[in-house]
Amino acid sequence: MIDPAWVSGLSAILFIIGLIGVFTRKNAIIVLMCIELMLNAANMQFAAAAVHHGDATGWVYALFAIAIAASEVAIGLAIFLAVYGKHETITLDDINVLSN
Amino acid sequence: MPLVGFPIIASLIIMGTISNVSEEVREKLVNPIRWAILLFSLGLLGLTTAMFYNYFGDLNGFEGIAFNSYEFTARYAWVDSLGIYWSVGLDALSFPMVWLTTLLLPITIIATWDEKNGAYYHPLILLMGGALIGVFVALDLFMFYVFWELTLIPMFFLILKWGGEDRKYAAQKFFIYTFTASVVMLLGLVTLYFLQNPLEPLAYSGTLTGRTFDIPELVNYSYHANMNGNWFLGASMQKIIFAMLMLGFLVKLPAVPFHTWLPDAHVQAPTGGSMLLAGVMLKMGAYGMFRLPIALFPHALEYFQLVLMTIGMVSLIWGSIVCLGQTNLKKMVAYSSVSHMGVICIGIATMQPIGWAAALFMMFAHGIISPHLFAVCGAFKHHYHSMEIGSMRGMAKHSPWLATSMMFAWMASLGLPLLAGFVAELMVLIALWHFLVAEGWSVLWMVGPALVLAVTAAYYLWSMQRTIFEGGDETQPPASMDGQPIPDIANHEKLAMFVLAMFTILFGVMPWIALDMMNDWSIQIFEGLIMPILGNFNGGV
Amino acid sequence: MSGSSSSEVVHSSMAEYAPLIILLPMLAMPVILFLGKVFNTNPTWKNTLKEGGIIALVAMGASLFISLAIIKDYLGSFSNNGDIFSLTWLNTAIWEGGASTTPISFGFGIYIDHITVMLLFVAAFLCFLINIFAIGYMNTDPINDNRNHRFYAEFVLFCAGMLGMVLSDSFLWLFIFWEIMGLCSYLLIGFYYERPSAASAAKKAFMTTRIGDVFLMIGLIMLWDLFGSLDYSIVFDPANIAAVSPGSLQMALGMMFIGAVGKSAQFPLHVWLPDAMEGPTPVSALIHAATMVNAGLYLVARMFPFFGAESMSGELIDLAFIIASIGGITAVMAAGIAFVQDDLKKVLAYSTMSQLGYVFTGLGVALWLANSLDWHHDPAAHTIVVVAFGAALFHLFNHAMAKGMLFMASGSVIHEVHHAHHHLHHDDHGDDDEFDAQSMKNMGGLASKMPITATAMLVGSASIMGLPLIGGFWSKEGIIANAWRVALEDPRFLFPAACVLLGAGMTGFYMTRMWVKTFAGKPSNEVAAHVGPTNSWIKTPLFILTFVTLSSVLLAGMGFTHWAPDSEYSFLSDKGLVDGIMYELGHAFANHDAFFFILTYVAIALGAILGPFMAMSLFGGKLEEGEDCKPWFKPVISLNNWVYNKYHWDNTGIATSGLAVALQNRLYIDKYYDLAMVKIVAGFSNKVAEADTKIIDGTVKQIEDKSQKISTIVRSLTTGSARDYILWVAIGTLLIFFFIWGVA
Amino acid sequence: MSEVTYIQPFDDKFTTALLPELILVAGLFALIIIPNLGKATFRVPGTQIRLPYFLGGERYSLISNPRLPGWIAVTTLVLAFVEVMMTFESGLQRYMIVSELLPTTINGVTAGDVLVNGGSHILPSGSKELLLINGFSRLFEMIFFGAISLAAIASMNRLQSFDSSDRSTNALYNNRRQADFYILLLTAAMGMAIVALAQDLFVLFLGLELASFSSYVLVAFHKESKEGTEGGMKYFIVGSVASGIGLYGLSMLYLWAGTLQLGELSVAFDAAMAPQGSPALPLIALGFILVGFGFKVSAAPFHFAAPDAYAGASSPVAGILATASKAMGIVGLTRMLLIVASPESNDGSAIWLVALGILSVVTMTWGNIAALGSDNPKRMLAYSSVAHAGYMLAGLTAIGAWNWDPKLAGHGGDAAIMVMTAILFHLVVLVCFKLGAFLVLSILESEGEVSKMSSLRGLSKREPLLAVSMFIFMISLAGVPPMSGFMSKLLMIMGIVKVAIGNMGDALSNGDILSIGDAHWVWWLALIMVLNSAISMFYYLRVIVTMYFHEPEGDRQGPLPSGWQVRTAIFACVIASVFFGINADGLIELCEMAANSLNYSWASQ
Repeated sequence: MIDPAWVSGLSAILFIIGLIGVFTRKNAIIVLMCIELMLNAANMQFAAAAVHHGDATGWVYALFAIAIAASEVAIGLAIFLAVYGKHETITLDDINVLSN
Repeated sequence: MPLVGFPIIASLIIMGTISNVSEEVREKLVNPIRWAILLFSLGLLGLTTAMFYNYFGDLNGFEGIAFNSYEFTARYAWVDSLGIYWSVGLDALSFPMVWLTTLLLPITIIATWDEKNGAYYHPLILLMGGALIGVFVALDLFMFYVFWELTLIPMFFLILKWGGEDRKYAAQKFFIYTFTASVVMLLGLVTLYFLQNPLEPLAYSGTLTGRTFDIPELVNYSYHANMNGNWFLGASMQKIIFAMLMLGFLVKLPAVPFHTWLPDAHVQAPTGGSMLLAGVMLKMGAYGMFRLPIALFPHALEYFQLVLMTIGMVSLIWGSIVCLGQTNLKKMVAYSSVSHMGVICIGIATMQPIGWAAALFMMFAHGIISPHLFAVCGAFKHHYHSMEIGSMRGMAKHSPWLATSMMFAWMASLGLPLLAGFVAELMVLIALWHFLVAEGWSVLWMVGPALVLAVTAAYYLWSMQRTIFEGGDETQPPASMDGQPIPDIANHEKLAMFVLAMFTILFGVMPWIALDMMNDWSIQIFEGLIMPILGNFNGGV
Repeated sequence: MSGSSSSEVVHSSMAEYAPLIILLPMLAMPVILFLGKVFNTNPTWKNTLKEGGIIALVAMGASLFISLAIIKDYLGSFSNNGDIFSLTWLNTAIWEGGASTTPISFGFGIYIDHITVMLLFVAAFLCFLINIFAIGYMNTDPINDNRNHRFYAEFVLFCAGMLGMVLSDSFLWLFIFWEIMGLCSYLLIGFYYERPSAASAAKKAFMTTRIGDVFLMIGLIMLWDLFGSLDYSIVFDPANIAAVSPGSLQMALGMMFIGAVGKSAQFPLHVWLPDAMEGPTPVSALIHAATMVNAGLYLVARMFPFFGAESMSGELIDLAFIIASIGGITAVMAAGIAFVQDDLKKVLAYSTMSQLGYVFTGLGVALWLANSLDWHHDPAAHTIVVVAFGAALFHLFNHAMAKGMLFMASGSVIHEVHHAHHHLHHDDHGDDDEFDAQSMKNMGGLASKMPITATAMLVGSASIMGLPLIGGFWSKEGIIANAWRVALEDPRFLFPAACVLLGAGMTGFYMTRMWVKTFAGKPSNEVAAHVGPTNSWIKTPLFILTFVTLSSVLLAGMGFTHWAPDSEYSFLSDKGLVDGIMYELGHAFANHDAFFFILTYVAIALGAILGPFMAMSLFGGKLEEGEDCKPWFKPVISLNNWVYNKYHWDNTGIATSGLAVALQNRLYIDKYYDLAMVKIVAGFSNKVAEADTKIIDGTVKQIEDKSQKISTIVRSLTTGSARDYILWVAIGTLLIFFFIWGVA
Repeated sequence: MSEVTYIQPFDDKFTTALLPELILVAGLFALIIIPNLGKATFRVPGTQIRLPYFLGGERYSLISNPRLPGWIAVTTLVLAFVEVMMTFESGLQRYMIVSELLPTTINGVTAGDVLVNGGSHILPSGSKELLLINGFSRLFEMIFFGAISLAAIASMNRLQSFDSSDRSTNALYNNRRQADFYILLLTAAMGMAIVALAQDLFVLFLGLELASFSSYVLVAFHKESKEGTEGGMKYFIVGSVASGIGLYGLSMLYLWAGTLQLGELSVAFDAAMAPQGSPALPLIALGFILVGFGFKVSAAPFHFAAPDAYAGASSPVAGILATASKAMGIVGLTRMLLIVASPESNDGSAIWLVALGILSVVTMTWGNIAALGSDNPKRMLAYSSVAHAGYMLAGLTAIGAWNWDPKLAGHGGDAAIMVMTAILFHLVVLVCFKLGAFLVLSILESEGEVSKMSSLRGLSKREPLLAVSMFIFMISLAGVPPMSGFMSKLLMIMGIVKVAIGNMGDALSNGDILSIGDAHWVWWLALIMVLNSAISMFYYLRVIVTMYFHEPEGDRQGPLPSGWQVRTAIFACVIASVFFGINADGLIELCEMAANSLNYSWASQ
């Protein structure tokens, strides 16, 4: 069995990749994916912690978080679609009607 | 106390009602409304005059009331948890101001009888009056602050809706400037509030905080805490809170260098607004000083005496010299207010009963004279469409009433004997000199007021020469008149100015009517508060 | 008013009515103003009531009557000095340390002593006469259409101010009435408000006196601080005086003296007086002769008890010297300027300044004597002091009478010249009128046309010049003599003494010049040739005053030169009138002391002979052929003619010399004052006003602007790109870590 | 503690305890079902018998009104709101809903189990506390439901609707969206209610996400406009990142403590915060979670998406974001900072004191400065909302400092309650005037774009009552007496000063010389706060000046489109804004009660 610490470390790496990804990538879809990456990092951590503490709640948390991530993707894509409908792009830098 | 509530409620109801009726109906309602408001304010004046006659202004010499005791008090719980009460009362400090406010209300209404949009204007004046009275009768810090800020709102609208060209800027500046100072004051009040920590909780304390906002209680408490060389709240805290409160009051006064909101506000304000602003609103600053920092922190007052004296002197001199450089009539008069408020500051800084009585009388006298000044300025603007000195000359010929009024007001303001302002100036000078000699300060301090006496005459005379006099040459009448015949002021303006003039003479010839109670108040606070606490610090030649 | 009668001295029953002297004119003012406003063009108002002139006259008459009644009661004995009654006006308190405050109060009351009586008579009497004159003068001047009520209202208020100042029982109320007078003089000088020159003159008058008043006020406050009161009864109490420090007292009195300098138009605050001739002539008579300028003299005279107090002996002589010197300087300077003035009224104005200078010198030396000599115990010294003081006061009296008369006479001349001009040219009087009715260049030879006026002028001039036996002679000799007496003791006084002696000759010159230029010689133009006699409103006061001036020998005999309290030789005392006159004559012309004997004759030679001689040699001459004049003019005209013809010399060189030009320009003092006002005061105030806008308000505006700019910068961080927003979230996260870690 | 009744889901008291939430659930169902009721029938195969099954088909005339969803939602929300109010009115009954609760009769008590409900029930050791119904959570529910019901009322005439006889695609489409909008409002309310009640951080997070997702969609609801979609997208992306960070923080916290129960975390924190050094994990977690909630309260620098979202969303929605959503963030912060990482856990002051203090100063200053020059009224209000978040954070900071002075023992809890009262009061009255201001803009919006200050021009002439309302909202936002905004600001200052000064009064009466330097530095927060409110005066006044000074511009003349619903809502806001300023006593007591119930340990100290 893998030491939960390794899993935690992996999740930290994933989280950082995700975080860096969200503010370096321009395409909204990729950004969404990076966000998912961050959520998944949390999921892994929950799972690892559940193992670590021998507490099943962590898995429940992870499951719920997956559900949240799923709905987030659904909403996100819906919004991006609407954005594309009006702006005809989903490049984040080009969508700046609102500023200042 | 009906003095506060009624005007505010009445005016709010009137304004609420008229905003819902059509334009035509509103036009028709203007006359009934202003008559109703005039009668109402005259009723208030009658009420306060009755108080004056029966109690404060006993013509055989004011009997006197003990320090920190109030008449006509009423107290109702307002916010229990914080110890906030609707607590009102009058003493000889606040009463003259209340009377003055009730006097100026009908006069302002009469003087600006024809102001456009009268259905809103006159109720707004009444609202202003109610808020001002509220400031003066409040015996609760919270209530005091609430009314203190409440006065800003009607004045803001008076300037914004009825003001001159640049009214937008002036109204905002007025509001923000004084608001900024007063929030600092608020923080000072709150800090003071939580620093009170008597062994027994004071009366009227809040259930949540265990502290009180009640001014008489606080004064009483600070009195005992200040005794025996101790400083209420400790030396450092007392100074800090004193400074924070004074900042609020000095800006309102206004003292140089916090005065620049005043000329802008005055120049842009409508006549009625200016009259109330100069007549009563500026006095709120001086009133506040007496009511709070002085009564609570005599040690700090002593500590800041030099600062206060300097501020007073600088205001006095700076204000008057700037006056000399003005070409705008109203601006000049506004700066003269700065100068006169400096006199009040000096009177306070002398820490002499005569100086304080003089400051109080100056508040009162300036409260009668300055509305007159601004009424004249308003009429000038109204009739000649210009505020520039020299744009309209020879008023003595074509507008003898206005010329006479102007001359009278100007003379009153420059401190002509037997008019109200002189008594105050004389007493301040006496107090200052006595203080300087007794305290061993340099007599060079006297140079300032002396200079100002001359400079004041100079700018007033200069402006009169270019308005009342001359006018025989072909540059008159000016282009701004568009060839119209030059009218004299209307009857209602005459009436208002005449009444003000009569009161100026009355209080100039018989100053003791008002001075007795002020003097009594000063002596009471000295014998009751200052001397027991500060002991022998002052005087002792 | 609270308070009650407080004095134990028994008074004249008339004294109870003394407040009416002030109140009647004061109350007449609103009445006249109101009626004048309402019935402006009503014929009854205009013709019968003379636009309020009659109401004023009634008020002034009543005042004069009460005044005379009081004076009569007081003339018998001077012992009833002091308060008639006093009322408290201000109650307040000071704190001098210690356990309680000290109540202080300022009251109002009536105080009558010998100085009061003197001034009361001068003021009430002259105000009344000038009122009569004004009715004749103002109401016939078409330029005054429908505004004379304003004149009378201001006039009566002015009179009330003067009378109040004289009667009040404290320096405070003296100051209050003093200021009221100042206001009225402002209004009266600016009566012709539409003339820029009048407006500016009014302003100048008020402003200049105001500067003096500021010092006076400070002086009063210093005095108050020394005595704790300003009531005469307290400050004049020798016991109280003994308790104060002489140095402080001298400072206080010196400050007060500056006030007097302003009011009495002495150097260097004299500049307002000549300009003030812009007012109507009755105003000139009132302000410059009879009343207002005397206020300063009155104030200095009031200081006598301080100088006379034993405890102050020798301590206040510096101030006395200053007073005398200021008087001396003014006397010579004003006389010099009067040499070159062509404006009739201006000559008189400078003459006024000059004569007031005499009085100041007289007062200065009297105060010096009172302060140095042991006059409380030494009877000889006592006499010297009393005579010196009396001489100064008597000169005040004489000058007031003579100058009042001269002004009214000059007014009469101007009035008639003006009329003649209009009559001749039939043009509308307008401001574009180039003709100057006041210039002596437009006169000449009027002696035959205006006999009463010319007589009055003659007598008045003689009085001012100090022609022996007439009016001013007595007092002027006394002043000169005493000045020299002091100069012998204190060499500093040589300066004022020399000034007054020189001034005597100069007076002789300019007064003669004025008279001969106006009345002698040939009419200088067509207008002067058509001047007619004047009306009876104008003649009456001239007539009365001529009589008073001529009778001054009687007055001198009655003891006017000894016008001081507790004189062993008081008014109408046991000596009797004839003895008195003899005594005076002997004293004047046959002084036992050789120095004073010579001095007297030198003064006479200068003032009555040399000065007039020089003037006559330059101006005047014979009347127009066929013109007849009153017999008493004939010697004068003839003398003039003789001197003129025999000794006439060309003075062009002198008249165009630098000094003369400087004199014509009033020694450039006005110019430099104006320059100072414009360059320094106005410049400075403009700079300050600019600083107020730029720096103080500028800071506020800067804050506003800058905050807007910062706002723009801050808002520009919200770029609109979601990526940047996320970057900020990341940065924020790091910062939070940093701070949490930092603490932990 | 003992007053709290422990129940497990679907106990008999469950319905009573969660009645407001159940009302919402019922409303949700109603919203979904009722608009779909119709004359649909089902033909029994093979027969001609048509059995009606009511879903679909031709709608009944009664429910064909396109405004019906609005009415349902408003009714539901108002009912829930009233229910919350009723619970206050009838003496608040406190419930704790736990995952498992055993009657004592069945099992004996084992180690770790706790006897609850007067000893009649056992709380087994594995049982989780899920939802707590007490004054604090009820007060927040009141805020949420109140704000959302006002927004719902105001939206009723905002969404385009067509007569049901109009069968065009556009009409059908728009009428259909009515239901969607209100469903989202209800789910948002639901999520917020869960946040208020949650006793487990993950439950709280779930509620937060439910509310957030609803609000993302609500912001982007007007997908016909560029601004709407763009605002929604930015809000979504930044919000997702923030909540991702928050969730990661939660996972770390869980990794550290093995639980996300508030009570247990608090104990763990108390134990871990030792003077010699604290473990890193919980501090990192704390930082992450702070970011997650910081976004919700729009604290700088996590606020960037907020102005864009406010500007893009319709005004009532922006109003919800500025009030209810912010209150939700405050709940989260309160739970995290005051319960979990509570100041008691550290000697002197809380571990997050400095960080939060700096955050609050940056937030209020940034918000005010940015608002100064903003020419878009909605963005201006957004920035002002940032500033208000800063004020509340300052209050929270002060609570963190409340036991800074060892001499304060016995006094500090009072101060904390004072500040908490102030924050709660502020949140309540914020609903009145901030939402009110947005509602005024909403009326203007129904006329056309409101992206420039000039749109407000001449409002005093066009609609005097609206102008007066806006005026009251503005001065209330600025904190001018006697408006409720002043009262809230005063309370906040009082609370902060009370914390800062502590018992200096005692020292003073002992004659010690003290100066302002001896007070805790949070006093300066109060000073910065009052100065900031002075700065804020400037832009609030500009709105007033624009309304009263300038003439109406261009084609914007005459009265605005009517809409009695939104006007009613505004009127209610005005009344409340003034009422709570003039007569604040009742509300203060309510907030005090709620503050007391936040943390019983304060009151007992």
